Amino acid sequence: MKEDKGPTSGCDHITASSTPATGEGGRTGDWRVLYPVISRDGCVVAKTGKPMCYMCWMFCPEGVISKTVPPEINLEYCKGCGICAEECPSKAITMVQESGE
Amino acid sequence: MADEPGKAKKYTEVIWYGRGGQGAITASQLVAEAACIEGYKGITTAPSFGAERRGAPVAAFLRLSREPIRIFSQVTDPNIIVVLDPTLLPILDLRTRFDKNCTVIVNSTRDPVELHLDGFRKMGIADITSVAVENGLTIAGVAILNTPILGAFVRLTDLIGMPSIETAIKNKFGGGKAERNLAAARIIYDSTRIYERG
Amino acid sequence: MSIEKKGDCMTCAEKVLIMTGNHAAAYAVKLCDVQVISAYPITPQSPVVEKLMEFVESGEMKAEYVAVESEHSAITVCISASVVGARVFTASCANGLALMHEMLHWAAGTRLPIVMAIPNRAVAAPWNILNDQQDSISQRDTGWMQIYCRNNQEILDTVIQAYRIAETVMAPVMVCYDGYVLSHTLMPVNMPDEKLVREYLPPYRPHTVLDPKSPRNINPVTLADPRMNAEGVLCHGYMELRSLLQKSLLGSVSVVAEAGREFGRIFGREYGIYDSYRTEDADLLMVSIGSLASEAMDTVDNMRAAGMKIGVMHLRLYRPFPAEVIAKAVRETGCRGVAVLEKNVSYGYEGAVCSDLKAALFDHGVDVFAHSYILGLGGRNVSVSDIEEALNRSYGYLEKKGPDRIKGQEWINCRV
Amino acid sequence: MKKLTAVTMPDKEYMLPGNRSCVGCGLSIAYRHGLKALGDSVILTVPASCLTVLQGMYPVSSMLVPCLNTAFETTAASAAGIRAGLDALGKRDVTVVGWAGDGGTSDIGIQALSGAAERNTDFIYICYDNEGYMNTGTQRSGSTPYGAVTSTCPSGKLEHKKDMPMIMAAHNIPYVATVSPSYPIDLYEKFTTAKHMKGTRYLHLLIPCPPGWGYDPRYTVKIGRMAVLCGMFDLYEIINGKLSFYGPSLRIATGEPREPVEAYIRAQNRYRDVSMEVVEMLQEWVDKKWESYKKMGYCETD
Repeated sequence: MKEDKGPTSGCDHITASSTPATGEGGRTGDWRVLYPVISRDGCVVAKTGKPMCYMCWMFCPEGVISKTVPPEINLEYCKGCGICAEECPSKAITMVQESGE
Repeated sequence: MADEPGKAKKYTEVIWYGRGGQGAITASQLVAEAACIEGYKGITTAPSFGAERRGAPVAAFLRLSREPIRIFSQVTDPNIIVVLDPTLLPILDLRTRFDKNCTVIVNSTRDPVELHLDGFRKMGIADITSVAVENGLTIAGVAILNTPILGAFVRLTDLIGMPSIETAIKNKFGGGKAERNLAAARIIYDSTRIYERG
Repeated sequence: MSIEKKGDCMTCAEKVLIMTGNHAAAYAVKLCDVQVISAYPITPQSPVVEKLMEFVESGEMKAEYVAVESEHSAITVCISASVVGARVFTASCANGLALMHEMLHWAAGTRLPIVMAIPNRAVAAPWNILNDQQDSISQRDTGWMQIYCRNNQEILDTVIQAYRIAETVMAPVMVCYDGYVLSHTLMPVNMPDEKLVREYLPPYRPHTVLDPKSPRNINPVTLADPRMNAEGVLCHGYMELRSLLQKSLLGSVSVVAEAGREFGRIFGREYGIYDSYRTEDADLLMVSIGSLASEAMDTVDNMRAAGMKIGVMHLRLYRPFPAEVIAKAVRETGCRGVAVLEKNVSYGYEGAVCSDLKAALFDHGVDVFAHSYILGLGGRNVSVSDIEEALNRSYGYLEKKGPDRIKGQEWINCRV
Repeated sequence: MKKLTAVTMPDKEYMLPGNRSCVGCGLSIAYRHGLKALGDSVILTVPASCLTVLQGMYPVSSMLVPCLNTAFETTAASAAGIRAGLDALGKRDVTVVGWAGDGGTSDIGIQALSGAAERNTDFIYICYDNEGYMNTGTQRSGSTPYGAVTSTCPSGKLEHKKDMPMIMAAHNIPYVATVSPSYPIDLYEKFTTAKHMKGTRYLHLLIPCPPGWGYDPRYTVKIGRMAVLCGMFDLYEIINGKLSFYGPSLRIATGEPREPVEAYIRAQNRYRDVSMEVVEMLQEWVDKKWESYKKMGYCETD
């Protein structure tokens, strides 16, 4: 009996050539053990109403923190490194254990 | 032609000997250019393969034919031998290495016996160096012999006419330089001494 | 085609110039409007790039010349300039070509129509700067096409054809010619008309371009198995991409034939996959690549005059190996044996061309013997009589039957 | 000119989320902001490295810039080819960038880089230096510092790191700069300066690497800062031969004391078993380096 090896590739490339898309490495949020929680009240920008900080946005290695008031974190791709929590000048971000479920 | 009966050679083969910088390779190439002008279908010329060093003995090879030439090996059994520098003669040892039916052309003031070259079927001897110097063909004190020797080559071999050689020289050198080269070649054409075996 | 047809162009008046094989390659590159040249000097290739540099500096040729610090960089420059969309050229040989080896795979794997001239030279050790074909033969498995030339006219014409072939197949091409033997020998060469070359060779149109307007990541890590892109289309795995290269190469024999035919139509010198000389009614065939096949024509004339029925077959196209075409051609001569003379060895076995030819003959049921002769390594002079010696040895096997026809490879004019 | 801050830095992201970089990767921070500074009209070429992995596997790419992947030792040659191709096609406004690791730069790639710099090829070369072959399991490179443990020097490296930026400066190229992802504003500005120059421009990035250096990923930015504050890595730029320090390095150059190297060393597991002797060796290396800056006249204030 012939083993089914799956479908035939359907693109017309003769050279390996990628096109851009978010999530190339999958849902990298799944890599996370700790996740960041931003305290609305503690965030410098939210507190003062002036756009003057964005250290979390600047130091995020993934580019998943928005430059908004307050900043929002895309947890689908946040790998949970904790740099934002470490660099937040007002300590408004805490890293919380993922539930495990 | 230089071919002798019984020596069924398809191509006329020439070896040019000189020292690096004297113009043996250029002389061979000028004959090749002239042959092209004369409509030869088979023309190949190459230096002896390998690294060349100024002053060291060099050789150039030339094959001519009215038919296309299909071989590129180095010439070992020439019809014509041209020696641009007489000081090479003791090293070259032409008498033991080559067939006596060769035509030999030497830049020298002496005669075949003095040069130990008696025995070759046909010889042409001319004082190329003096003529080169007299016509201002020197670079950094070294006489350039490539064009004057062509006068002797044309005279001895009957392969190429003087007009095509002159055109080749004009194509290669411009203006007054061409004129000096042409003058030297013509002087040598007229002054070459020819010795033929009886 | 045969060499005798030279200069018989019916459609154009070509100028005849006396030049070396290296300069013939350089003039062809100029005629092809190459846009980027990158090379590193190596004997006996240097005059090719010196001449090109002259063309570029004098403004005769509009091209970027990148004078790199190694052959590895030379081929890399060609690869990336080609991906940007430029027509590119390089030249190398011997140890320089060996240094390029890694990048030869990159060039073929990226499907870039790079053309490289190779004045074949021996590979060290020991040091040797003279001719044999070990250098290009050692690169036969890199995905490059290889075409061998017998004289300077063929070098010039083949470089022009190589661009047309490469840009049709989307694979790189090596144009190989014997170092010194052709690279440094001057002979008459017909210079094609540049307008006709442009008609023959349309501008290069890349298939995949590096361009900020459409950001692509070219040659990233590619998995063994196919993988979905963001639009849900299943894209190739490594093996599929490699298989496509192989398919294109195998299918390119007809492209080479078409390029040679069309060249003949426009310039009056037709080229095929192979060339034959006095092969009709031959009992023995001399098979070779490069200038040996030219010299063998003189040998065969002599041997024919002595009553021996021998012909010459020049394999112009060596990669892809035109197995079917060659096997058919050998069969049609009705010969009983083949002597393959070559300037390379697959060490531990025999001449590489001989092995490939044997496989082709076996596959297509052509029942003749094939003997391997090695000669001319490291510039050892090959005379008409050396070729005659090899052919005489095989001629003695024509009456033998079965296993008696088989013999091991032999080295000609080798004194150990 | 308006002072650059996080607020005024461009919002557009060229590096896309969900890529394969390690958790807490220092390279990602530098890559994000570097690409912002380089902008839209750029072509990258990248050799085998962590960046290859970050950029993703065929057929999906995790960045909005075109890139040609190339062999390990060929970054500079590949960039030179892209440059030549673009020039031949009249696309002179596109910036060409080679972006390689420290192994790809200071070891296997130095020949091509030196050649391209000697020719003053018009491109930006970026070396992200995580001080070892971190993509392939932490082997030593010419850029690994003295005392650090790697999988190919399990008892700690016995040689100091190669001074790659100064090697490049010795090529007399128009621009050499050192950069840290812990100072993104400086990083962005140096990338911008480089972008607006011609010829070979070299940027050297010290990239803290959580798995290779052995520290909690959350400390990437902090470790990077410590390296600068203790003088192990210095922030400067050399424009047409003139060196000027930036930020903390400028303060050190003008007389502020450096932090001792020990705290920096003790924060990383790659120096886990080093003796006080090794710490002193490294401190001495840093002291000597700063002495030589002084001798060269780099620390003069004007």
